[in-house]
Amino acid sequence: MGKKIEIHDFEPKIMAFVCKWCTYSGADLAGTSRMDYSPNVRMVRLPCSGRIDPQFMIKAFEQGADGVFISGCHPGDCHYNEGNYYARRRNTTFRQLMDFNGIDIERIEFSWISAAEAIKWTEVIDAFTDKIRELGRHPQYNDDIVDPYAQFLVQKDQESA
Amino acid sequence: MKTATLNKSEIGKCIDLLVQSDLRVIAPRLIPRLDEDGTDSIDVLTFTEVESGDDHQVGEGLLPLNGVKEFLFAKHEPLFAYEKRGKKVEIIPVHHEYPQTVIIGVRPCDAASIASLESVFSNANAGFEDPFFTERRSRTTFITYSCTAPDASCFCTSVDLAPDSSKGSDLHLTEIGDGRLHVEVLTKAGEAVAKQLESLLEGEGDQAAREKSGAEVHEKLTRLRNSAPIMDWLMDTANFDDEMWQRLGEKCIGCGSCTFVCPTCHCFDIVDENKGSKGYRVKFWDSCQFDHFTLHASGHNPRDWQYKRYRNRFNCKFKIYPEKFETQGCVGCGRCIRACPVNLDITEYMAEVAHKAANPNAIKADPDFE
Amino acid sequence: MIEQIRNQARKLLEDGDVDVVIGYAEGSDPCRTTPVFIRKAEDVDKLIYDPRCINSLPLYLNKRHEYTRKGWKKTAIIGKGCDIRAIVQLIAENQLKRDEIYILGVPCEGQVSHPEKWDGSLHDGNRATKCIGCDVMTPHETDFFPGDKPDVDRSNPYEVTSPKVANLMELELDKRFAFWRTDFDRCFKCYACREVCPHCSCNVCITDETTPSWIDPAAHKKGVFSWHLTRAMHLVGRCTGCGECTRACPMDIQVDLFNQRMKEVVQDSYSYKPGYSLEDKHPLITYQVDDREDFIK
Amino acid sequence: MAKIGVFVCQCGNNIARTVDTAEVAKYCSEQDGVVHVEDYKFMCSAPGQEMFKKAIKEKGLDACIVSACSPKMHEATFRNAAEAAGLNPFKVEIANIREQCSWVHDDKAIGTVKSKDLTKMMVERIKFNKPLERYVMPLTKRALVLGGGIAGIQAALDLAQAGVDVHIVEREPSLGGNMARLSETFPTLDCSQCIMTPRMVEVQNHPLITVHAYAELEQLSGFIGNFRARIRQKAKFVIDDLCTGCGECWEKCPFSTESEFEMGLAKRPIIYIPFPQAVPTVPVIDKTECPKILKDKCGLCADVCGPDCIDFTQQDEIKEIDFGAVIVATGFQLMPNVYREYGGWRPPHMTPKKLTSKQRKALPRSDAGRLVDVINGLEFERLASASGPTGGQIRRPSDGKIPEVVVFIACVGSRDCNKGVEYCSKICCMYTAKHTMLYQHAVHHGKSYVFYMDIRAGGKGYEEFINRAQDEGAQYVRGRVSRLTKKGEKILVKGADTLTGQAVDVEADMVVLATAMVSQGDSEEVAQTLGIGYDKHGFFSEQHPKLMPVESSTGGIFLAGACQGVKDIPETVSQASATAAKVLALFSKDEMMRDPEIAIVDQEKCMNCWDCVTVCPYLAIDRVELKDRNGNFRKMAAYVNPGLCQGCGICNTACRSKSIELMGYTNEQVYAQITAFGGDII
Repeated sequence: MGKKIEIHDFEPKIMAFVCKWCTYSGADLAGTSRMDYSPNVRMVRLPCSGRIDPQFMIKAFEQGADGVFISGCHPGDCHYNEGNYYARRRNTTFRQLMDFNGIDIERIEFSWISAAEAIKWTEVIDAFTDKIRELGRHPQYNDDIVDPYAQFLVQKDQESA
Repeated sequence: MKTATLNKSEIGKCIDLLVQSDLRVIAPRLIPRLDEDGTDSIDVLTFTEVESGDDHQVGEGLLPLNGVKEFLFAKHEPLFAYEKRGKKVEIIPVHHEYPQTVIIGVRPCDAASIASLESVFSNANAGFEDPFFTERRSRTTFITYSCTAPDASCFCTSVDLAPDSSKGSDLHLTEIGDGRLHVEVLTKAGEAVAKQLESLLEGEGDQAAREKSGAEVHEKLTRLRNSAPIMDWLMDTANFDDEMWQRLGEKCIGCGSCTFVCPTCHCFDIVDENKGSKGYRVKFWDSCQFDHFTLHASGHNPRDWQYKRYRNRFNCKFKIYPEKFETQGCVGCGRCIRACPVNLDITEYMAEVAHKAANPNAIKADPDFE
Repeated sequence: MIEQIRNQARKLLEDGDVDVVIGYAEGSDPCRTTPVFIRKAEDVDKLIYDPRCINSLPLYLNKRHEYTRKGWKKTAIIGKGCDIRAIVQLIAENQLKRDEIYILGVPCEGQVSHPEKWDGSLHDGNRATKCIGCDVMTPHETDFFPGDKPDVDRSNPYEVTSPKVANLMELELDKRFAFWRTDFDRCFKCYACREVCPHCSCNVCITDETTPSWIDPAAHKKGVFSWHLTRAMHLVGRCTGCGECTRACPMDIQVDLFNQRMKEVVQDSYSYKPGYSLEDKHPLITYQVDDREDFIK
Repeated sequence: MAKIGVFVCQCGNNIARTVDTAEVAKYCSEQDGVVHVEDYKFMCSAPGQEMFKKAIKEKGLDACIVSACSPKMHEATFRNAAEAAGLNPFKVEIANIREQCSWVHDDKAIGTVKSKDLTKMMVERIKFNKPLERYVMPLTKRALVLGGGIAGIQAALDLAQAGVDVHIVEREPSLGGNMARLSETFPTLDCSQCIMTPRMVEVQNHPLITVHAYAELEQLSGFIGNFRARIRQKAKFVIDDLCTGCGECWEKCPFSTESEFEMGLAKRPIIYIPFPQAVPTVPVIDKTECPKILKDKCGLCADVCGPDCIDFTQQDEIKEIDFGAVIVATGFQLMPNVYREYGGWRPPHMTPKKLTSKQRKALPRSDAGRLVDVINGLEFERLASASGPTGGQIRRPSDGKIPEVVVFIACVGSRDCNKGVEYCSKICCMYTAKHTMLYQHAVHHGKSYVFYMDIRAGGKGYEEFINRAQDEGAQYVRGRVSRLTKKGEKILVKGADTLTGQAVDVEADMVVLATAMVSQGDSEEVAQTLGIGYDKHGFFSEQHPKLMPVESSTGGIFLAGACQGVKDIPETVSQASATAAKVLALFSKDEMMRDPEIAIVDQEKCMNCWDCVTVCPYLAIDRVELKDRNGNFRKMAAYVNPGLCQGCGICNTACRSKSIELMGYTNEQVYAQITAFGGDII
């Protein structure tokens, strides 16, 4: 604790999908150890990284996430033995798919973080936040694939006239 | 009725003039594809908004892939927004914009479809008017362009239209040779547009040349069906379970392409797109070809087989439309034939029905079937 | 060649070995062909086969298309190599049983990319790019094949032969996005790409789901992008590359480019080619302990 | 309309210091569905919990969010409190604003914004939480032990002593396994048979233990608490109930073949018990060799049998028995085929079991050009055993001479990626040291050499034991042996001493290989029969390498002994007792309670691709037939067995048609949580 958080003009929104056995516990350990990391991340706790559906990631981007973070147990450590192996394959292909679609895959981060790796958790989150801050708002998902009807909520001048 | 002539080469200038007078101009445009993209790429012609007269395909190609339907009956639009707070639901109105629009280069079949859509969405007699459609319709002018080269899927003459028909048009253009166009000003809206284009229009049109060129194109239409007896045959409820529906329709895969490209299909769905406790109620295109279109909450589906869905579509075009709205349901543009991935051809149905109507006892139900 | 197929089809129907033969017949205009269901031996002369026969017929074997309700015990189907790959994949995914199907394999020289481009012959100007480098022009899994079936080495990796995929990959990210944005702008979500796919076999498609509504049903950018990404993701490692999704698209959006790219990825990462084995599981439901993870921090 | 209560905890000052809890509570009260908020110093304290319960009762809350510490801390606390107040415990969720907010952020404004967002996400999520009920499943309190070696015996005795009905299935005619073959055991040099046979007798005499000797498990169906085993009792041709074990038959049998138990170093009759102390003492007839059965000649045993218990027409018998738990203790084998690598000769009985008797007979019985005196560790055990073929005198197999020079080679096949297995077999260093001692004790003037790679003697009294072996005369040479060749009556061992860098050639009378310990040849088939995981070496996989080392990947099936990995006897015995403890824990209740956070299939939507079946790590998903109300087949669908599902949700993601929902983490819940995202981030 004690690291002064500097608020920048642009603060990225990051959504994290994590496994409850390893990464969530690792993040808890960061808390118990009073470590300090970027507050930009919101976590969804899932039983296993194998439960992370690519649909969740698409949805997170649609919700305006500038970055999506996925994490689970190291290979071989999965509480359910093989969930993270499936997650790895699914993400390998999903990233390539996003890339082919023209969406910057630097905005999707995948990391293995064990329940003991509180330091790794803070480092990875800080680095990812910095990276996304550098990349800026997600142009595709915040400028193009936006709330499709937001403009309908604004009454135009000529209309009211 | 006023007539005039126009140089075909000056259509670009026409567009420029219209754009300059703050009109939204929609014209057929090519989305370019590069040769090195391989043989799978083809030229895609669609109606899109144009910024200037440099890039347009008015009078070129046959039919844009999309009709003009989407400019009157939007692919999707919000009806209102809402937010739930505690026990209250707040309805937040949405504000649509209806810019003055000119659609140029509309083919006669597409123009004829406007009346069909109006009969559904803007029918004062039926006591209902869709405000979005009506507002848009009232601000849209159609400049039509007679067909010059119909293809093998065109069949407008089978549904009492013609490649040079001016039905539904505000301002009609017909090629009369030598790069000249015969201009017919048909409505007030057409007059207003003609006024904008005054500087480019010349003198009187050549009615004789227009009719001659229309008749020439007429000759090129190869697909001719007799649609006269279809409605009567369909009105006979016994024919609702005729064997032909299943025989012809079993290859249908229910993709819905035909309904989406159809200039007169108008079914839509309304859902709430929500985001937590707030969201929009949205109206968007739907298709009677989808299996869940008629699916009841109970799980029962009255149109449980695909051929029944296509039967509905055919009935909709040739019975329901004329009976209920007294307009034609099919304008013979042939888009559904071109779009169908399994070559299900509406004119085969037409021919089959005409044949059955003419020979009531000729074909018996095939006992082996199914 | 087609005579042999017709004779075999006639024999099968006469002997009652199959209830129906699914094949191709002349379409309603000269450049098109149409799928046809032959139930009677005297109708077999309707069957044709040439480079216009681009439909993927295994589509009709998918349960989704009411196949199971037709009451056919055994179905014969005319299959070109790529379609037989689709059949094999359907069997591998338990959507079909091998003994329900009698495959009449046809030798294929390639297909036209669009029926409109048919000018009486097949040449470089109208051949579909999927047919370049095809290793199943002599089909691999057949019950009947006219003539001798030469051995073909099919061990080579899948090759993406559409120049468009390579061209797109060379573009910068935002250009690539712009390409899709322009194309998807035309999409009105008719779902022809889904309905025509031999592998889309869900009873209720994810896009029709409402609990939750995964994909916004309206055809705005959000809904369209989400739909196409999901569709492509669901076909990873399963798509057998018939290209019907692109052909069926009434707005000519080349959605199968996604599938082709993903085939490349699956091939590079897991050396897997769908549609060649009746037993192999697709790569997203299997794993190797030492799979690549170069992107994982 | 949801009636959600939000309880924001200050955790003393732990949360309140960097989070404005009152502000969070106020913000939550404005959210859709929230009807009650509290902001309290210690929610987990007794008064805090009372407040929580009171609010549920008085306000009729149907869901609660506790914004406090990590769910790992107090999720159970508040779920129990909710249950006490009459609210379904699964309608309580924790928003983690301590570990993941107040403790990691200094700035109060930031902490407050993040806490609001985290709580709001949970509020949206809990609207889709379904009330879940724990599953109650029946339980058969009977255990099946596969394998009657020391692991199986130990597990069975522990269970039986606790009052559990146990069945042991052993495929050999007698209990005992590999341990019964050993002469003496390290590091105490106590006689293996002396400690083993009393336990075998104890098993036989225990009223709660049933031994199915000469039997194999054919099929195992069902799931934890409710297994059904199909056991094939192979025909012994001897009627169990009548046989007194008098021994007339095997003494009179005129034919003989190599004894499996004696590793082919001795003969046994065709009607036989494997060794004199066998349990049960009922002989079996080897139907692949018996002339009466093969060609209806002889039949002497039936003639001499007093109780008339020999029945040549006996057939295999299938028994179906229900069990609640299974302990797998199928043991190990020594790596076959290593003789050939070292120029040795393989006695026919050591060929893999898969060979037919005809093929086995076709193997060369002569030792021409072969090194008969290269033997493996277990064979040496038999030579050294007082009850073995040589009566405890160490004599070499070829000519029965007492070997003057013996070379022991360690790590044969172990730690060898090219020809063997990459792991260390763990026990060889110790038993080689033991062998040198047994040899030195028997042949006082003899000379023993040990070629080794490293000495691994981690264990109580183990290092001392190695030292003792060296003190007693064994010469340890650090280096590998490159080849063995025949030199007259001797074997020329060409090796190297890597410590001095010199070549070492020894002319030995006998060579003993410390062969790698590998899984049983049919372990993969056994794993498939049981539906448990196995590694690439054929050892059965434990559920978790650290925390669940005796559980298999399938619920209710436990692993004991060397079938799970290389082990020595004390480890095997402790693991066997551990499995017994696990089974007792499972059997301690009359019914099983299962966590309801498991996957559920929407069977109408299921489209039978069986991807879920493929990915499920617990084989918890079955393919079931759905019938219409007339009983006609309608469709196939997946079904998740609540007894086996562990709630990982891998199937949920793999299911393209979204027909599977993981309760507690349903698509709607996660989706709602995501759609609540997107507000202020800082």
